Parts: sequence; C-alpha cells; structure tokens
Amino acid sequence: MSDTRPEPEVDTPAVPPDPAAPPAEGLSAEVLQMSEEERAAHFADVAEAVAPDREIAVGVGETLLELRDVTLRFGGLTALDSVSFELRRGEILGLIGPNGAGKTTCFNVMTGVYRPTSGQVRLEDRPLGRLKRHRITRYGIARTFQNIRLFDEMTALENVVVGADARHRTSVVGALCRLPRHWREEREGVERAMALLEFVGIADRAADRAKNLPYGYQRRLEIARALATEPKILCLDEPAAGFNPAEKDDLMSLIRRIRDDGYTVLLIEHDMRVVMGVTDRIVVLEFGKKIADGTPAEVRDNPAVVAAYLGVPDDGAA
Amino acid sequence: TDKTGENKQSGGGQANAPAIKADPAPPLPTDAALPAGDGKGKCGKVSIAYIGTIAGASAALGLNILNGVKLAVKEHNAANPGCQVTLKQFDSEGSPDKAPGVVTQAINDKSILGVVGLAFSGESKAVGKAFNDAGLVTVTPSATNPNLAKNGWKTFFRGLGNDAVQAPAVAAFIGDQLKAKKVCVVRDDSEYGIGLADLVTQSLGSKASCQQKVKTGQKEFSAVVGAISSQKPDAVFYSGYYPEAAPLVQQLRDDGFEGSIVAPDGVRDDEFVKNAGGSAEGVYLSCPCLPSAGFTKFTKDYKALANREPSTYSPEGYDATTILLKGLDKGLKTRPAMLNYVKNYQGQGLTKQFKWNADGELTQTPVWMYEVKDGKIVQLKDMSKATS
Amino acid sequence: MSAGVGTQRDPGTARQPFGQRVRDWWNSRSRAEQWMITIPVVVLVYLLPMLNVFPLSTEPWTDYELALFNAARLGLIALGLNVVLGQAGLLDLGYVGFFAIGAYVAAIMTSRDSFLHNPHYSWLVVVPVAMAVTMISGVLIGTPTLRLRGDYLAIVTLGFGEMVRLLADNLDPLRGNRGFQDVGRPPGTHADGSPLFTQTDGKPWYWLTVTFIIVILLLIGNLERSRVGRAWVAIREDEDVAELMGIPTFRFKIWAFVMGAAIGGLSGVLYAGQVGFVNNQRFDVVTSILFVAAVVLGGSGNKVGVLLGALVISYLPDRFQLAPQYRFLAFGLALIVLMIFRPQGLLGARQRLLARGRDAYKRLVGAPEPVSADSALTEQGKGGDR
Amino acid sequence: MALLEIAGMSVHYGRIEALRDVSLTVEEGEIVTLIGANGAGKTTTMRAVSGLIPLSRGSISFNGEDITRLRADLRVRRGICQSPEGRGVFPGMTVRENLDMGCYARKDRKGIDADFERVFELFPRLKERISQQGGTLSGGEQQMVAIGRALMARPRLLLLDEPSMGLAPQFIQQIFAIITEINQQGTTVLLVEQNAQQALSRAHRGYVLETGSVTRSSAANELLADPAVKEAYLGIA
Amino acid sequence: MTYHLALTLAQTESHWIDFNVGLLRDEFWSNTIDGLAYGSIYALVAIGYTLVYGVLRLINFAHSEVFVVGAFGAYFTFVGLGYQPGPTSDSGIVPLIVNLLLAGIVAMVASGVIALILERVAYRPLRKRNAPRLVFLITAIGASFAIQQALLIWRGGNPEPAIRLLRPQAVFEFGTTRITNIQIIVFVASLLLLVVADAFVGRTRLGRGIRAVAQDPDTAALMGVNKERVIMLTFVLGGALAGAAALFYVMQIPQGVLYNGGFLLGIKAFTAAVLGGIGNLRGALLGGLLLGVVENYGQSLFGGEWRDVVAFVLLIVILMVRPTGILGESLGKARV
Ligand SMILES: Nc1ncnc2c1ncn2[C@@H]1O[C@H](COP(=O)(O)OP(=O)(O)OP(=O)(O)O)[C@@H](O)[C@H]1O
Ligand SMILES: Nc1ncnc2c1ncn2[C@@H]1O[C@H](COP(=O)(O)OP(=O)(O)OP(=O)(O)O)[C@@H](O)[C@H]1O
Ligand SMILES: CC(C)C[C@H](N)C(=O)O
Ligand SMILES: [Mg+2]
Ligand SMILES: [Mg+2]
Repeated sequence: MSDTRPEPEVDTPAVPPDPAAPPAEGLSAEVLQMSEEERAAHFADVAEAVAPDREIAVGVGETLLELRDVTLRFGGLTALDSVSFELRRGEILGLIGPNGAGKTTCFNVMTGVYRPTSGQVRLEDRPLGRLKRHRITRYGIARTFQNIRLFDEMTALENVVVGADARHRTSVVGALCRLPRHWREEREGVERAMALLEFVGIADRAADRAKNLPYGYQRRLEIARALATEPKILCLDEPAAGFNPAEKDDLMSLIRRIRDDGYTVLLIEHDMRVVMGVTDRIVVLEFGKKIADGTPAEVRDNPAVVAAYLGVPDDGAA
Repeated sequence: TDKTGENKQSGGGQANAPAIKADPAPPLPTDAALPAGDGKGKCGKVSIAYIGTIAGASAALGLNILNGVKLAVKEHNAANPGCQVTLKQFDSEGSPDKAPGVVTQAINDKSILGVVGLAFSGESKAVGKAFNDAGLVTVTPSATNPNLAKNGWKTFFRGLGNDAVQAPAVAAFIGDQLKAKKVCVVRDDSEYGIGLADLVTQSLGSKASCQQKVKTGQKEFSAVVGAISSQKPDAVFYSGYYPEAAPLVQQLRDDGFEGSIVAPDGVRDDEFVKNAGGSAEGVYLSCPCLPSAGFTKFTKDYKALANREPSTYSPEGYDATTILLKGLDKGLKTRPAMLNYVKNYQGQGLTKQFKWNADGELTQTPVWMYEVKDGKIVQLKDMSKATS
Repeated sequence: MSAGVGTQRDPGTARQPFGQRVRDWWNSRSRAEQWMITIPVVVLVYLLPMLNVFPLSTEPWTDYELALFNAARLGLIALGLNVVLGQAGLLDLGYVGFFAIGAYVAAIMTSRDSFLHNPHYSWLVVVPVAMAVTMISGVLIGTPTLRLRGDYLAIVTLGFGEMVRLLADNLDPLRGNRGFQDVGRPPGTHADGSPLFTQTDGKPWYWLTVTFIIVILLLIGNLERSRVGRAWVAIREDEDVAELMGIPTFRFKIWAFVMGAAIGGLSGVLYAGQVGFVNNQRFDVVTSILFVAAVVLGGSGNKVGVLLGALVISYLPDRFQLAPQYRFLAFGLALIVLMIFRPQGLLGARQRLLARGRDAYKRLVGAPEPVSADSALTEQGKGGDR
Repeated sequence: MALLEIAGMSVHYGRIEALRDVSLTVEEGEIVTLIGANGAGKTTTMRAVSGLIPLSRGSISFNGEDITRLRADLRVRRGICQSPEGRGVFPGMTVRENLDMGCYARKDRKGIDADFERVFELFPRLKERISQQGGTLSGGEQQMVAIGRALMARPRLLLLDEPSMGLAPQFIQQIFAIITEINQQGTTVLLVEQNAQQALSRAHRGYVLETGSVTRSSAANELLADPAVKEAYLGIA
Repeated sequence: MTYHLALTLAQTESHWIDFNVGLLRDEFWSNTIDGLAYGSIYALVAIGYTLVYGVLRLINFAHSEVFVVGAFGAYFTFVGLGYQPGPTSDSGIVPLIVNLLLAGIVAMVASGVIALILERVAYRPLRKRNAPRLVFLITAIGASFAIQQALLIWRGGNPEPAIRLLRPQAVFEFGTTRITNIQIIVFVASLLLLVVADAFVGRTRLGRGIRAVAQDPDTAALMGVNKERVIMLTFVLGGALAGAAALFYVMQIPQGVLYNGGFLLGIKAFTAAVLGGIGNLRGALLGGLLLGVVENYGQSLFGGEWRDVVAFVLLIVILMVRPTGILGESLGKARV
C-alpha cells in the first residue's frame, strides 16, 4: 500500500461474474507469476485438490444426515424440542430462526459437543450415538464457529493443514522416523491446504498468523480449515456476520462453489439476502421446535415464519 | 558396680527419674600427640580437607568439628615453619545427596592428601566408594554407623566408637539408671538414626515397646506425640539429630509427657537446648565422646579461636587432624603414601588411643552420658565401664 | 497490489526484537548454509570441556566439567519438559516425578542397597528399562489426569510429583533418606583399564549427554514438523476446536506426556549414575519448578531456547558462587527481573510446523516461512519480487 | 465545540499500523456512523476512544477535555460507554448481573430500576433469562445483553460496534429504532455498522474508513447517494 | 528379573503400608473436629489463591510466603506483648482477647502489605508488557524463592520457639473426643471471615468489579471498573485472609514459625482451592474443610507419613469425578 493516497478511492471487492470461477484476489505468489494458460491449468488442479475423491454427481438428493426427534434440555430449558429434519446430499440447507431458537445448539448436537437428551442424529443411516467428537469429524461433519475460533498462533496455512491431518494416518512412530507415508501425507496436506486457501481466496496471506488476519479473512480461513477435513457435510454458523453487503456477495459465491465441488452445506444465517440467495431448502426453528421446512420461496411466504422471524420484510431480502 | 541406691529427685523435668551422680571428666593424657609436633615438619604445598556440614542441616555439629580441625591446623602451622598445610573446607550440608558433589571437588583437588570427615553417617555412606576409588584417606571424627566399616572401603577410618558401642551403653543407662520398663524408640530417616535405633531397640530387648518414625526436616510432630502419649512410656529414646529433636521434645513436653527423654550424640549440642526452649531441661544425652572439661589448654585455645566452648567431637576432630598433619610433617606427598601411613598409625590422642584394625575401627572407645541441666549440657557418667 | 482488506505496516516504527532477527536470518539461509553453521557449532559444543579457561570456567568453586554435565543434563530435562509444556501446552509441575522414577529404577537395578540383593544389570539394560518404566508411569498418570484442563492439570501433576517423592520417603524398599549408594554407570574403560565413567570425571558424562541431546533434538524436530507437532500446538491453542477438527486430543496428550516422561527418565538415569547415589532429597517441588523455570526462561516451545534456559539456570549459579541462601535469593530476584525484561523467554517460541515448510512457503507465498510477529509477506514485500 | 474530537490519531498493534492519522468529530446530539470493509480499523477506532488501546500519535478530547491519556474506567465516568464487538458478555455472571455491570459507575437507584424495565421491555427474552449465566446464552441473546448493558449506563456518548451482528431480522429493525429513540432523548451515538444502508439512513453524518484512514466524510444522506459507497458498502452494484 | 522382583515384592509387601482401621474408628470424631479446625486455615489461605487466580489466572506461588510473613507478624506481636516461649502463661480473658485481636490485625496488615508489594513489584510490570501466563507463574516462583530466602537470612533456619497464648483445653468432651477452646476459636473466626469475604465478593459493587475483571478485563474497563484497583484489592484481600490464617496457625500448631513454613501449607491450600473449584470462594471453603478432615482420617488409617499422599490422592479422585472441582469454576467458560 502506498503511504499517500492522493484521492479517496474505494476499492471495489470484485464480485466474480462466474460464480464457479475462483476469485481474482488472494492469489499466491506462484500463481501471480503464471501465464494465463498456466493459471487455468492451475485452477483446475486447485479444484481437483479441493475435492479430491469426490464423485460430485453421485447420490445427489439422497438423505445424508438425519435428525430424528432430537431433544436437548439444559436444566429446565428445552433448547431443542423433538427436532427432526434431513439433509440431502449435494444441497445447501438453510437453518434459520430467531435468536435463541436452537440453531447453534443443533450444530453442537451434530458435532458431538452436546449429547441429545433423547433422539438420534444419523449420518448415512448410521447413528452417531456417543461417538467422540474427533470421530464424528472423521466421519464427515465439519463446522465453523459463531464466535471465530482459530489456532491463533499458527499461520493460516498451518491452520488448514491441521484440518487436513484429520485424514492422515501417520503414526507417532512414523513421524518420529519420517517414514515414507509421512512425507507423502505432508506433501499432500500442504498442497491441499494451499489449494483450499486459494479456493476461499486468502492464499496471499497463507503465511500470516491467524490472529493477525482481518475478520473476514478469519471467517474464510475457518471455512478452509473445515473443508480440509474432507467433510461430507460442512456446517457454517453465521459466516456472513460482520460482512458488508459486498463481502456477503463474495461469500455467497464461495458457498455455491463449495456445493458445486460436491460438498453438502448446512448454513445458519440471519441475513435473509444470503439465505434466500444460496439455499436450496430452509428449515426454520423457533423456541427449539421446527416450525417450517421447505424451499426458500415457500418459507418466505409461510405466515408462521413471517410472524416468528422475518417480521417486516427485510429491505435486504430480495 | 552401679549406683542404683541413690534415688533423689533430680532438678530436671521428670518427676520420677532417679538422680544420678556425675562422674568427673577425664584429664588430658600425658602422652597425647599434639599437632605442633616437634616443629621440624617438612612438606610442600599440601592440604587437607574438612568435609561435612558447615552451613547446612545440623550445622552446629559440623562447626564443632571444623573448629577442632582449624585449631589443629593453626597450631601445626605456627609450630612448623617448614610445613604450611592449607585447610580446605567443603560444605556437604550434611545431606547424602549433596555430599557426592563436594566430594568430587575434593577428590579432583590433587593437593588434598587427607580428609577429616565426613561428619555424618548418611553422607559418609554415599561417598565412601568415591574415596575408595580415588585412594584418598578419610578419618571421620564423628560418623558412627557401624556398617560404614563393613563396605570394604580401604580408605575409611573411624576416629571414635561406633553405634554398636553406643547402643548398649544407652540401653544400659535407660534400663539400669533410669529404671524404665517401657521405652519408645523414635527414629528419624537417616542412616545414623535408623541404624542406631535398631541397635538400641535390640539392646533394650522387650523394654522397647513402641517404635515411631519421623522425617528429616519435620517440624510438626502431633501424630508422633499423640502416639507416644497414648502409650505412656517411662522413657523415650530419640535416634536422630537435633533439628528434629528440639521441636519434638518441645511438643512432647507441651503435650504433658513426663517420662525421661534420652537422645544420642546427634542431639548433643547447645543448639538443641536453645531450640527446644525450656523443654530440653533434664534430657539425657549419650555420646561416644569425652567431656572436654579436663583438656584445659585445648579448651582455652579453642575458645580463643572459635569464640565458644568446645563441644561434641571438637577434640575428636582435633585428634583426627593431628594424625593427618603428622603424616604430612614426615614429607608424605602422595595419597597412597598417606593412606598407608594412616593404616599403620599408632598413638595416643586427646581422646583415646588410636590404632585401627583392618576395617578401620578402633578398639578402645569411650561412651559418656550427659544431661541438660540449667540450660547447659553437663557430663553425667562414663558408660564404657557399665557395659564392658 | 491486490484490492481490499489489509493494513499498512510501518517498518520504520519498531525495531525487530533481537531473537526475531536471529531467527529471520537463520530461516533465510539455505539448508547447506545452515549445516555449515551447525556442524562447527556442534563440534564446539563437544569441545567445551577442553575450554577450561577464564570466563567460561566455573573453577575454583565447581568442577568445570561437571558443571557442564549438569547443565547438559538440565538441558535434556528441559527438552523433555518442553515437549509437554512448550509443545502440547500441558502445565506439568510434577515432571520431577519422572526424573525420580528414572533415577530410582537405575538405583534399584544396580545398587547393592537394592531390595533385589546385589543386582548386576548392565547400564545398557538399565536405560531402556528405566525409560519404559517412566513411559508406563506416564500413561498411568496421564490417563486419569489428562482429561483435565489447564491449571487443574498443573496442580494434579504437582501432586503426582509430590507423591513420587513421598513414596520414596515412605516405602521401606525405597530407602527414604538413606538412599542407594553405588549406582551403576555406563560401561567402558580407559586405556589403563580404569573405568571411563566415574563420579569425578565430568567429560564422558557431558559427551554422552550432549549426544543424547542431539539425537533427541533430531527426533523431536521430526515430531514437531509432523501432524503430531501440529496437533500438539492445536491442542495448546484451543483444545475444543482441535478435537472438533478431528484430532484425538486425548491420545496426543498422552503421547506428549509419555515422550516427556521417557526423556525425564533418561536424565534420571544419567543423574543417578554420575552422582552414584540416589535418595529422596532431590525430587521435591522446588526442583520440579526449576525445570519449568528453565523451559519458560529459555522460551517455552523453542527447543534451542530451552537448552539456553537450562544453561542459564544450571551454569550461572555454578559460575558465580554465592552462599547458598544468598544464591537462592539472587536466583529468585533474577527470575523476576529476567521475566520482566524478557517476557517471551530468551528465545521466543515459533517452531516450524510443516515438514516441507520452507519449500512450501517459498514456492506458494514467495516468502520464507513466517516466524515474525506479523506477516512474512511484508518483510519480503519490501524486496519486491511480487 | 464538538462532544468528541479525534485529531490525527494513529494506532499500532505491535508493528502493524492499524490506524493512520484519523480525524473525526462527533457533535453533541448526533448519530455518526463509521463504515468500512473488514479490517479497515473501525473497531480499533472504537477501542481507542474507549481507552483500551493507546494512541501512538494524535489526540482525543471529550467535552472539551483532553482524554488522550485518561484511563478507560475514568472515561466511563465522563460518560463514554461502549457495546464492544464480540459482545463482551461476562460469561460467569447472570443476565441480571451483566446488566448491573452497566451501571457500575452509576449511583441513582431509582433511575437504574427504571432502566432495567426499559431494557426488559426492549428484549423480553432477557427478562425470561434473567438468571441464566451469560456464557450459556445464544449469540443473539448475548448481543442483546451487550446492548442492554450499554443502555443501562445512560452515557452521554454511546459507542456501538456492530450492534446488529448476530441478531435476527426483527431485532435489527428494533435496534435501529432504539438508536434513534435514545438519540432523540439526548444521547450522542457513534455507530459502527456493516448494515450500512440502515445505519446511514438513521445517522446525521458518516465516515468511510479504508485500511486505517478516513477516506470520506460527509452528511449521511450524501454518503448514501455516493455511487462508490453504494457499490462498495451497500451491495447495490 | 521380573521373577526376582516379584519375589522380593511379595516378601516385603506386607510391610509397605500398614492399615489401622481400628484407629480410624476410635479417632473418627476427634479427627473430624481437628480436621475442621485445621481445614479452616487451609480455606482462608485457599481464598487468596482463588481470588488471584480468578482475576489474573495466576497460581500465585508466593502466596505461601505472604502467609509466612503474617505468621512472623503474629509471632512478633506476641513477643512485643511480652509473652515468652515455652509453657503458657495464664492471662485474663480480656487481655487475651485484646492481644489476639492485636496480633490478628498485625498479621493481616503484614500479609496484606507484602501481597500488595508483590503485585506492584513483580506482577504489574509483566501485565504492562502483556507477558504470557506462564511467565507470571515463573515470576511468582521467583518471588516465592526470594521472600523465603530473605526470611532465612533474617531469621535463620531454625523455627522460632513456639509461643502459645493459651493452652488447648477441652471445652466439650464426649467419650474420647474433645473439642478444645483453640479449635472453637479458630473454626468460628475463620468461618466468620469466610462469610464476610464471600458476601463482599458476591454482593458488593467492588466484589462485582473483581468478578468482572476476572471474566473479561477489557469489557470490565468499558463498564468503568478500575482494573488496577481491583487487582490490588484482590491481593490485599487475599493477603489479609492469609494473615488471619497465619494467626490461627500460630495459635493452633505446636511448632514455631519457620521461613519456609508456608510452603507445604500453601500447596495444600491451593489443592483445597482446586478441590472446591478454583475461582469459587465457597469452593475454597468446602475444599479446605474437606482436605483437613480427610487428611486426618488418612493419618489415622495409614499413619502420619501418608498424610500428604492422602491429600493428593483425594485431589486426583475428586477431579476425575468432577473435572472442575466440587462446586465447579464460578468463572463460566464460553460455549463452543
Ligand atoms: N449450555 C447451556 N445452558 C443453558 N442454556 C443454554 C445452553 N446453551 C444454549 N442454551 C440456550 O439454548 C437456547 C438455544 O441456543 P442457541 O445458541 O442454539 O441459539 P441460536 O439459535 O444459535 O441463536 P442465535 O441466533 O442467537 O445464535 C438459547 O436460549 C440459549 O440460551
Ligand atoms: N490484536 C491485534 N493484533 C494485531 N493486529 C490486529 C489486532 N486487532 C486488529 N488488528 C489488525 O488491525 C486492522 C484493523 O482491525 P479492526 O478490528 O479495527 O477492523 P474493523 O474495521 O473493525 O474490521 P471488522 O469489520 O472485521 O470488524 C486489521 O488489519 C487487523 O488485522
Ligand atoms: C556429628 C554426629 C552427631 C554424627 C552422627 N554420629 C552420625 O553418625 O551421623
Ligand atoms: Mg447461534
Ligand atoms: Mg470490527
């Protein structure tokens, strides 16, 4: 950045015209030096690395995750009350509802932070039961956090490699003696992590410590880290909070690209423009109960939802 | 012949203890070797070392010896212009885990040809092998654990009677003089305390009806005191050093214990009397050492040097040093020569006749009982006659 | 320059801290250059006992070679504790327990005071057995306690360290204060047939320990730059999230504990061998805390840093001898002052977490791996290859 | 004389310069909005005004008094109160205690009771949860506590850092209504918002912050009409 | 080797630890009462740990020295008042109470002042520099060493001879169990102090300030809490309670004051704080009493040398069942 700014100018964060194309910003040094063709080839590689062995078109629409009558009580408070819904392969499902409706709690139940008082969470028709949290992640549910939680002292790249490690098998002994698998996995992990950083558009600051990144970069880093675990389901908890409208547009295209790469996305968000803009289906919670479930259009017109949540139609909601 | 007939109330803290008449302190033997020698000593730049506690645990016991050693070296150097011996002091802090470090230093100092020490049994045990390997002769003026001499160390010489001598004397005193029927033996966790307690218990036989343990550094004894009180023994024998003995005796008396208390050489120091407050009064102390009251010149010179009375093992330290100095005066320059010299040494000292057997033990060794009276440690009985 | 978010950094306003500059400089060397520096340094370290000259020497107070050995031994301990404390962030105040176990295993297996009645196990057998026993005790201690977080772990480990000492105090076969004499030493003789390893000669001990340190440095470095090291750091940073990112946190914590324990056990064996005597006195909380102090002073998490910390804590008191009580007073005050002036430790922590880190960052970001308080990009950006 | 006057303020985080030569003023009775992209330095500005980070250059004065070096808690006593980014709810205190903390510097018992009622009226949810621990509240509920707590302080200058973050749409409406309302009752407001459309339409004036510097400042409606601002911050391409 | 070892173990095992269930049964009540009196001292000291831990997340290792300084304060007040070491001199009830109060005030002031100095000299500079948490710990340890050694240099390595203002006398007696005057004074007075401290922290505005700084110092400042003052207050309060504990200790314990006499007690008190749930004042009380009592049972059951082992085993067992102590941390943790 130059020290003197002659003219107040507004940087326009580029909204990529093609939602599937990678962003124009946040590229790594290597890519910046490439020619056009090289870049095209490189981005193909990135896409490959981001979704390595995912057969994108397979089983779209099948039930991937299912909540069956999940109830969770905290003392006298029923945070989730017999909630049932399903998440289908390849979709973006919105989870909305007023404050304190139980959305984050839903994530917490799915990822093993809380155990449901009764009911079941099933992934690919297997109950998660009392699986340990890290097992659940390996089974394929990854998440971001409403209050950003990164490994502050690690670089962005390392944060993502930690996510990638969830799929690695090097044993302690293997690492101690640097067995071939260690090398293979390290290479693979770093490459994949870098590809993911490019994918979410923050590769230019791969070498920065997470805590020093601006808020928006941190949110995207969380997404990259979660993706690195190669989840079947990516759960995003208010990813657009604190973004301005232009940044939200970027985010929406990113979420679409994630889905297009074969991930299934579960999205909690209060910004109706985002929710209505990207989701395929929406589940609405209120006071821990599911009150609606349907396409964005259906939900928007549902009087119960309007009363409970949307209130006066939001001017942002297109 | 014992003196059981005399049953007067003593001035001590015990109500029912028999009064015992004190034996006089022995005079200085006329043929005692002195460090000054004939004044014709010839030697190079050589030194001897004192190793033992100086500022560490039970420091007073170490200082008693160290001052004896210092006095001997001073008298020697004053009398022998041709042989100026340096005294090197090493503070082992009295603890077996600190001793190896300083002993290593002493061994690595090639000018040291002989060692007075180590002061305590535990530390002596920890380092005996190192001296043996280095061939550096040691004469201990105070370590009394009998087993020390049974390790096969060729460099170990003990300048006093061991606990196998002290224990029967103590047992005889408790049984014959104090007429105690039930005795509690309290031991600390040191080599010395454990060894002596076992020997005393053995000598007491069925009279030793209870056993208690304390730890080095312990200051709070309510559990032990409670256990002793509930047993109501006639006498308590404490086997250990004064830093623990003082608060223990104080807490025992505080709790209302009225029987006799007996303790060994490890407790025999004014520091004990001071730290125990008034409770030390009437405590009996055994020691394989002589009262120095009879050694008038020694006592005077010692006081001039150290600014206090000679105490436990001051004369013994002096004697041990004298032996080493005499060897140096002869011009011995190597450790093997010194070792050989000490092994074959024979002569009278202030305290006893010195002639070591193959294990490094002496044959003729005194044991005395003392008593705390009016805040002072005074001699009571020569027990060597009572047991032999 | 790319659009959007970011901040200007003002390179002129703050000078880089010294440790930082050293590290930046080091990281910008090539591998070959690094080796060219490392090898002479290692040789120098091995030659240290020969440099018994004025400013270095600790004589006449302390035998110089033994002072070196003791510093190296504390370095080894600090290295082990660093795995637990610096890497995994587990505040272990009872590390001395493992040190003690190592020493006692050696004593029991070799001393003639042992209840095994004159056992004669070779030192080469003792080392693996001692390490195995400490590792097992690491698992035994870790399993119930490592589920605890943060300072709960601190007090429990402190309790564990005390318990080891109290057991040594109270269990008759462990001989309390009396201890075990004549603990076994490594084999080997001089040309004249006298034993190589003795209580009085520090050199062989020092060399042996330095060799152990180098081997362990390499191994630990391997771990650090692997998923294990990353997992440790992640756990240290945010244990909940680490677990939610698929890290079996408990297992990795145990591993950290066990590795630390093994190294602690090893140094216990070395200690017992050189001193030749083991009793219950050297294993108290204060000693444990000294270990922690070495790590934090050097820079928790930085391998080279903690070695430096150990050197300071062990060598300085030997170098400048004071009366014992003044020594501790000076030591306490020095700790306070040092920590005020170098709160990050002598060398701050920033380990490399990626095996291919240097290459990866160079290629992908156009900068060496970052070690600075902020972006490496800016440092490099000035060079302007973008 | 402006109520709050910041002149030539620079702030560093270690070696990073987060703010450079920022000058802005807030007149008594105004609502002033600060907009800017992620990392532009909005939060940093707010923290500097509250005294949580020191300036490396420049000065801040409040009500004519130079407060550049004044301790944070004393600034509160002068009448500056902030609802911080990330909410800052005390996790181990109940909702009631959290709200109580808002009037830490206040003494008028009667006024405090009235204000409690007002906050509960605004956020009935908080009344339901009055003895729940702050740390277990949902994100939005915490946001309500943070705003309610700032209101309880009855400050002269209220600093709100992204008050709408994490709130459901119906509350967002409400929050902005409240801001206008308390402003009309005499409280001056400095507002940081990503919801720039809403914020600017309620504000008197606005500043645009970019990578640590003020790049634009004018009346709120002018900013709203500015095409560059529209494109960058209002999402109306 | 295994065989060798097993054989030896089998031979020696029976001597390793002796159980004495009978003694535990006989002494159950006196153990309980004694433990409560002793435990209330733990509790008072534990509060200092808990408060400082709560606010700074610092295990203030030097708190044990704060305690010892208080003990010296009480001791020298006794000396100044003309009491002699050794057997108790009987003075009337009124002068006794006045003297005890005086000693208590001196002890509390001495401890409070030393705690404050500690804060100013050792910890504040670190806060200014944003030092990592572990560094505070090391500084605390350094301070602990320094104070201890300064006391050693000043008073030497032998305990001051104990001075007792009143001899323990049974006030109530049933069977073999007796409750002494000292036990009653110590227990009641500590409980009173604990209740006052708890009310202060829980109810008053300043107390709320302490908790706010503990949970989120920046936001607390935004609410108008003077962080520095609160921290000072915390140290002074914790210090003063340690001073009170020191007086009770001097009254109750039949040993003199020693330069390192606080060390083990400090560790136990910290254990008590953790046991109850650190950062939680009532937890400190509960933990202290529990520890005091259980230690005594352990002592009867296994013998005095196992007392400390019992304390730590208790800690481990409780933390395994309740990982944040019996009452839990009062400082709530943020949700995931
Ligand atoms: N650990 C807990 N103890 C008690 N109550 C809890 C706990 N966790 C959540 N709750 C309550 O459960 C309800 C649901 O919380 P949750 O965080 O799921 O809401 P949400 O839908 O994510 O809301 P928001 O949009 O505000 O983030 C809230 O009322 C909250 O106060
Ligand atoms: N504690 C910190 N240490 C280092 N850098 C920081 C710190 N806090 C903020 N920064 C940097 O300062 C710059 C300004 O941050 P600030 O939080 O003020 O931005 P903001 O405008 O509030 O952004 P957002 O919309 O994301 O809240 C950012 O580049 C950020 O990376
Ligand atoms: C100085 C003496 C009291 C030493 C004691 N006799 C011992 O053997 O340890
Ligand atoms: Mg939520
Ligand atoms: Mg912000």
